[in-house]
Amino acid sequence: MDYSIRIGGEAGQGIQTVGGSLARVFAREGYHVFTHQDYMSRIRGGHNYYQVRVSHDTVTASRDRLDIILAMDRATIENHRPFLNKGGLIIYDADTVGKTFEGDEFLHVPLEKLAVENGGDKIMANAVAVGAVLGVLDLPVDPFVRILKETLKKKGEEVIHGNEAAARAGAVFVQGFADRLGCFRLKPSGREARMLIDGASAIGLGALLSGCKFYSAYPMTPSTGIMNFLAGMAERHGLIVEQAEDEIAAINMALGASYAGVRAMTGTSGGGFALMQEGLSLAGMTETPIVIAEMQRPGPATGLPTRTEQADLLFIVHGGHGEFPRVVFTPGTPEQAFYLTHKAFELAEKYQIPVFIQGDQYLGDCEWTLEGLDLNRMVLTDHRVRGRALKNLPSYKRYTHTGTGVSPLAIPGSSRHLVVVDSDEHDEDGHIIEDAETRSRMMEKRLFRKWPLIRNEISPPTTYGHDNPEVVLVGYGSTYGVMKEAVDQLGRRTSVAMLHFSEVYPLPPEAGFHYMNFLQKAGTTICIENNATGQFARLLRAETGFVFSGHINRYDGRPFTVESLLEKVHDYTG
Amino acid sequence: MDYSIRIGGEAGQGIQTVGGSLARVFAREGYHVFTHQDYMSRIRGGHNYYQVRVSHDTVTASRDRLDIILAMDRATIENHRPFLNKGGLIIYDADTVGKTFEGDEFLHVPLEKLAVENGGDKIMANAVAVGAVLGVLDLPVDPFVRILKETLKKKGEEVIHGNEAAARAGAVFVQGFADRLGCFRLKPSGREARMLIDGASAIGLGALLSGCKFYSAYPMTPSTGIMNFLAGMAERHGLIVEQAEDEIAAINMALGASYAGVRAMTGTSGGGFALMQEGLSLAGMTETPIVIAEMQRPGPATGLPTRTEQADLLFIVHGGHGEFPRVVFTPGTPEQAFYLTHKAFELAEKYQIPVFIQGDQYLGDCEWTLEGLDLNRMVLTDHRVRGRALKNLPSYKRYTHTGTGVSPLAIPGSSRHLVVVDSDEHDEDGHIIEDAETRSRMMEKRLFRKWPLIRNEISPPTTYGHDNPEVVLVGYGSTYGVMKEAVDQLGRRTSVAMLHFSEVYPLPPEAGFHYMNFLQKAGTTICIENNATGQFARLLRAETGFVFSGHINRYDGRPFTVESLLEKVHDYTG
Amino acid sequence: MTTPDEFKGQETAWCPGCGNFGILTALKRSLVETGLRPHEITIVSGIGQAAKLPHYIKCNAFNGLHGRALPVATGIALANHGLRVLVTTGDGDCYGEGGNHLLHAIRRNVNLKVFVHNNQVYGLTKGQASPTSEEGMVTKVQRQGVLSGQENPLALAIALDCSFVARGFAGDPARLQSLMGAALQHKGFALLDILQPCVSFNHLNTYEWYKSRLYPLEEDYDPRDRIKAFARALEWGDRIPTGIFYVNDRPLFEERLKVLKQGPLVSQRTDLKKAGEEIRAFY
Amino acid sequence: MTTPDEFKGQETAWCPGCGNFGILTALKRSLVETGLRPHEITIVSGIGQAAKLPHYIKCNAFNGLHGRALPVATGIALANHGLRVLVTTGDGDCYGEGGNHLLHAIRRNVNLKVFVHNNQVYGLTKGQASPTSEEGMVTKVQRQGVLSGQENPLALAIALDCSFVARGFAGDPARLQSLMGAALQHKGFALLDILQPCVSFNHLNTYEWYKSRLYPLEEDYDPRDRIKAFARALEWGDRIPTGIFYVNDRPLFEERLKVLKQGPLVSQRTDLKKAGEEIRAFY
Ligand SMILES: Cc1ncc(C[n+]2csc(CCOP(=O)(O)OP(=O)(O)O)c2C)c(N)n1
Ligand SMILES: Cc1ncc(C[n+]2csc(CCOP(=O)(O)OP(=O)(O)O)c2C)c(N)n1
Ligand code: SF4
Ligand code: SF4
Ligand SMILES: [Mg+2]
Ligand SMILES: [Mg+2]
Repeated sequence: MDYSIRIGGEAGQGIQTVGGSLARVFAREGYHVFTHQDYMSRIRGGHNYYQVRVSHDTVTASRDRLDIILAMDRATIENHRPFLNKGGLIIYDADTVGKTFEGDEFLHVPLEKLAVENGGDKIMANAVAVGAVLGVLDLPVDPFVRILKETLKKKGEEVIHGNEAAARAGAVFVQGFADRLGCFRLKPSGREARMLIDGASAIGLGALLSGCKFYSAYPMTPSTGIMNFLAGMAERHGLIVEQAEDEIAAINMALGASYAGVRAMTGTSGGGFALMQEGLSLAGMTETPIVIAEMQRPGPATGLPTRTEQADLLFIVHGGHGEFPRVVFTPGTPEQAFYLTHKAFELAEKYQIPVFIQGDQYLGDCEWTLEGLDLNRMVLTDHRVRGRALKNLPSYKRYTHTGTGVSPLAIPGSSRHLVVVDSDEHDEDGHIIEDAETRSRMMEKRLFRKWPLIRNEISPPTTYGHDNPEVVLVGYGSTYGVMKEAVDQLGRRTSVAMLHFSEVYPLPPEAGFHYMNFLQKAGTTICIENNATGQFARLLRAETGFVFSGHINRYDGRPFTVESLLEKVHDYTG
Repeated sequence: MDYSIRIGGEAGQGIQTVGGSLARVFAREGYHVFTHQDYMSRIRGGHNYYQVRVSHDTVTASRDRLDIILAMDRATIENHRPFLNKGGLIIYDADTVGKTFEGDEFLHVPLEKLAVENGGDKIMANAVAVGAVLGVLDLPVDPFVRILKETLKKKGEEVIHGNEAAARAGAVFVQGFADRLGCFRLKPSGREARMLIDGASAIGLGALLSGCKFYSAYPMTPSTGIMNFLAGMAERHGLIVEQAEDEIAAINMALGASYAGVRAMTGTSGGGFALMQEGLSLAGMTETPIVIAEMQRPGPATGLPTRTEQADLLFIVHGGHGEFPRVVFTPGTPEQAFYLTHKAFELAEKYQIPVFIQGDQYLGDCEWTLEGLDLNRMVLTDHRVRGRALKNLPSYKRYTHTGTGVSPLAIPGSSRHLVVVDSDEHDEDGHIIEDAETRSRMMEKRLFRKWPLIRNEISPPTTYGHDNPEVVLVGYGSTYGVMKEAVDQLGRRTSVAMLHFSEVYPLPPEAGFHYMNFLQKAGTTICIENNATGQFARLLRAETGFVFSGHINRYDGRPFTVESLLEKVHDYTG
Repeated sequence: MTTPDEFKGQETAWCPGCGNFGILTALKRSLVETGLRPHEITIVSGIGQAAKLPHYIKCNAFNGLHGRALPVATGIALANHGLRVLVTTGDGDCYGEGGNHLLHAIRRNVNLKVFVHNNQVYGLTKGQASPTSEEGMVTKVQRQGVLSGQENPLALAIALDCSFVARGFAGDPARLQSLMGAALQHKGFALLDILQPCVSFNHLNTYEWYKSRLYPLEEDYDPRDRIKAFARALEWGDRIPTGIFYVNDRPLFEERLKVLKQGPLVSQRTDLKKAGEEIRAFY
Repeated sequence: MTTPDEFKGQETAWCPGCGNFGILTALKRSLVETGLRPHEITIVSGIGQAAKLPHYIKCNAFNGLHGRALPVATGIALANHGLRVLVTTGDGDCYGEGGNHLLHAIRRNVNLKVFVHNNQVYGLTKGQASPTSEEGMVTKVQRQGVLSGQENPLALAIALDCSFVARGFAGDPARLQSLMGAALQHKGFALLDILQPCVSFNHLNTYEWYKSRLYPLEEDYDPRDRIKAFARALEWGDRIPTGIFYVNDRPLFEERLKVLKQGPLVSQRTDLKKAGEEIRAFY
């Protein structure tokens, strides 16, 4: 069983509360869940929706076709009805939408009326709605009540009870239609609760569990979720989250904190990242470790602030003036986001370079169910020289030439050794120089010596599907889930596989997995990107000369859905 | 005859005055001249030099080997003596350097003494020095006197006479060594005065003669020369040159001015360009014409502020978040800089896009002699809709969909038609939208429809040398001159040619000249770049898959000289 | 005569009850008063709820980047000083991200009219602190409450010798309209800080909060005394004055620029022949 | 005891006669007075002649980007509030390119000591106008003379309620040293604007120009009165006061931050086990 439920309405109507609660209940009941959000850049009004997919099997993407629509307003009915599967259900409140709809698919639930009657406040219509959906699926209301108790703790008993009563009333109301609704019954998962997490929180959690101590940023959708998460952790876990006056300050503050000896990070979206370019170059020149999360949204300029796109890949790869090494990770799932954030902190400090987590609105907002996160993989190696080890050094130069190009990174103030860093070209001591020879040696140290070592740290792309496929779908970042489902669907008829890069730059070495071979052997290779110009395809060609046989690009600010991707793939596979 | 003269000394000793005057005299006397400067990021002291090459034949680069050294301090003698050709001459003032040097190459000229005795002020030692060099070359002092009269007009007669007397004394003094110096005699060129111009002025002049009306920038070496030039033109030719508070303001002001209806430009170097990334993306989204000069210096970060490098090519090509079209020109000579700046204004306005002139310190500072500039090639087409034509339009939408993707660009305020532009995704009227369909159509308009038309405007690369070469030296930007001379030198023994791209992005179409064929046929193709990672080679591979057989990179902040380049080429040609 | 309807723009996307509506109303009315037609006016904005305003009114518009309205407006006003250029911006846009531009735009004294919708919060990005948020205000990011001092934009502007400095209130559109009118009539850079309730994210500085504190500067208050103006600008507590705090007669940048003596830059054509003569200097 | 020699750094690259030498001397002496050792001090700078200073003294140093010293210094001071963090910057660096950071650093009130070498010109880039250049000053870019109003950094800082605001003179290192000492002793963000002759590019504001105008604030001047301080900060003409204009007791940012109650961030280790418990919230 695999249901897609879309909750639609105006901003401010509680779409997120309802969708989020349902997803949480499903996860607690042990189902697989995938959610995605589509919202406008406004606080009230307009049209938004929240889509929850719940299934007995793994789900990793959204579908266009819906089984249940929960319409909080009339526009939802008008806009989304065409996507309803045969036999699907539209739950609505005829009183609030101001019209009664005819047709088998419609189920009028007096949300507001039940809310007022049972909970005492029409604001509890949201709880009625959740109860109604649970009722339709024949799931118990109790897990939702537990969630209400957790989240409304501060609002007091009365509010909790009201919401509980409202939810139960919703469930009871739909039980009156049991005959008609029997087909929606969701069999128990027979499993314990699953973890449910979105990409932004996963990045935040990854940072927290990598010993991140300093996060400075300027609010910008869709990166703000990371800041919110870390701000919530600050007091409990001893980290500073500072809202900077602008993105230039954000990255420079983080570099200052990193210089002073703590693991530091910043996060932003394209426009803010544009403002960080000079700071990025400063990180490169001073060899100051930093982790930067860039959560993409459609550009250019302000673009579509609340939508999704993958159009900043080459900007990140080539950003900042001058030449210096960097690493770019493009996680495809919250799970990857969590582990790669950890790896980002590790590599940033080990090689004293900027490391990017590049995500997008889709990765940031979508919630996935996971089997859990393995804390044993969080191994913190302190690559800095501090304490006694530093005190015992007979002498110290910040930019000592070494065989690896990596110089000892000391903590200023903790010993008599001085730590001098400089944005000008400098000598081993960190002081300004202008001569050609010192310059060349520093370029070789920063760039050439470190680069092969860094590249060796990069893991190969992930494959899924056929071992020796005729068709390979290639992508990076947030298209992971939809490509995977497409492979599942296509696999029935075609010999197909997916090749997904979550560690995208530098390209992984081929020693372990000859992925270029894998590609070259396939008859059809399709590069799938949520952008207009095919940036990953360009990167791969620049690095390897490889040319894809096909491209699928989406650049309307929306993510691929399973159906929309399959349709395009069919153009190539016939 | 082909002499290289190096004038060395501390900042503040008048190195530039002496070198600049000599170059000017040689050009006026009809010789070919090439000059280059090597200076530190400080105002007084340190060590700088100015190198002037004068010849009967075309010269387009500097050499390492010197014929005459004019040493204003002791360090010059110590540092540069090893580069003196056999039979070469070192002119110095034993009194000021505080030591008498033995050896045939040394000629002591009492610069300060002669200055005081003849001019009345030791500051006129510079004039003595110029006179002495002219004397050595057996050139008349009169042209220099005319230059003195022009440049010192404001300082009054007395100063002019003093300098004249000093210069003549210098010439007379060296005539006492006529026997020894006879070999340096420069035969008359038999030609009229040549034009002498540096790259920065050529860009400024190109802007002026393209109807540029607004230049906003923030001072940054080596782009400041453009601002200085245009500031000098402002009052006489009716343009505004405004020093912005930072580079972010600089580009946004220029975009405002362009929106309001005037041709606008900004200029900066890598660090400032990094700060302009968001504004660049704004130009892309709003389709506002703008010309941006990016004069490179070695990075990352502050790097080497007064030196040269070509390490921002891929940053420019991929800069700014989101996807939008742009054009990048990389002139190799002041002449190309002049004409390409003109073309930049034309394309920026015709397609409503950002167009770049990417130069570097070497292009900006080097002076070349030209045959002149052809003003008839300055054809100004006004691509905006204004005046009566605008008034007569029945209706107006800033982003009307057209077959070419280019919408009419109206002047706000000059008719009842409103001009609305938006950094958000927008509809034809310029108002915010969020729907997928309008978004897609706008992306197609801005990007896909314009792109092939833009690409068709791009001129093919320049070749020089053999028609069917075994060896091709490939480059872009400021390596033009040195590659050309290398071809001349190699041509005697090898079948060699140069392929130089001054219009680098998008890559020129191949219809007119199958330059990729030209490359593919050659046995050895060497990509020559003043950077560490080979950015042009990477660009060419990304676009065409082509892989060079060799790379020559210089990344110590210095330009290639003829000798240093030849040496590296020999590694490939044996 | 124009009417407010002539300035009617797109449908708004603000929350019901938002203070921005009062500002929009006052603005339309004050524009009507100027007698100007929509095409003679250009409104420049950055990004934020406030910065959406140019879409809700009918004029020329440049809706640029977050924080960058002022340099764009400066470029427009210098290229065509015949246009009336207004800037509509938020407290985050103008005092946060765009702070540096404000400092230098005030120094330049181009004839811009800057209306800051100061809701003391970041509205569009859902409620983070802005430079004018009160110390102690708790948000999702400022969990411990705002620790930075609250910026006083009027004091700042007076310190920079801004040509016109005033404070209005979105909840009193009539008075706001007259302040806007005064700003529009004033020759010089005008900063009008407008206290604006944000019903969705600022639950501290509500309509009531403002109403119980705001009072107009005295009838006989002299806005030409810079030091007194500074003292009055510092009043922020139980009583908060509104009105025109400071005015001076600094000369306009565009009037001093010699190049503009021959009329707006946009109507001056380059004389290519004359410009071509500059080549001679290189011989 | 340390001596100024212990702070001796690289050889300078300033012009002979430059006001920066006086500042360097005063700084070394005032650091000696603190009793701190070089490694306990971190100097942060941007880019410019002034910003080269960290190379000419022996301390920890972060010589960052033009205009961006303050956020770097803020990051350092928050990550390790045990360090003494100084910022050495120019008028272009601090009031021009970096203007926005100054506004917000003052609001934050981190314990930074900011010494601005105010030569009223861009030295390193060869003489363009800076925000503090006098109106009318002619340069290669400002051909018609500076048209923008001259920024008054002290008035600006007082408007932002900066915790310590003072003016010194590079030509009087002894008095400058005592002002530096006071700034170093003050608990809070300290802005010390230092008038500094630039012998190469500022031929207007020379040693003589300053000497004939500067006078110390009266012995009994009370720097706690913000409005009076503002009035005195506006004095700029035939007579220009130096000294400590304004001081307040605003609480330090780092003292208010609860997270720092357990000591400097740099010595706090993340308890991975405890942090790992946050995962539970996602079930
Ligand atoms: C460079 C950049 N950084 C961040 C953002 C995200 N952003 C949009 S509006 C805004 C703040 C808006 O606050 P304010 O200016 O006070 O306007 P309001 O919404 O309160 O009217 C931010 C941070 C952006 N668009 N661009
Ligand atoms: C982003 C950026 N823009 C411009 C520059 C060039 N630049 C270096 S120093 C400087 C101005 C220096 O003026 P100031 O801060 O007053 O220092 P001073 O040299 O006068 O001491 C400028 C514009 C730069 N390094 N980086
Ligand atoms: S969030 Fe606040 S400022 Fe924005 S529209 Fe809503 S009430 Fe107004
Ligand atoms: S240019 Fe001016 S500020 Fe710079 S070192 Fe020389 S005198 Fe000092
Ligand atoms: Mg606001
Ligand atoms: Mg200065």
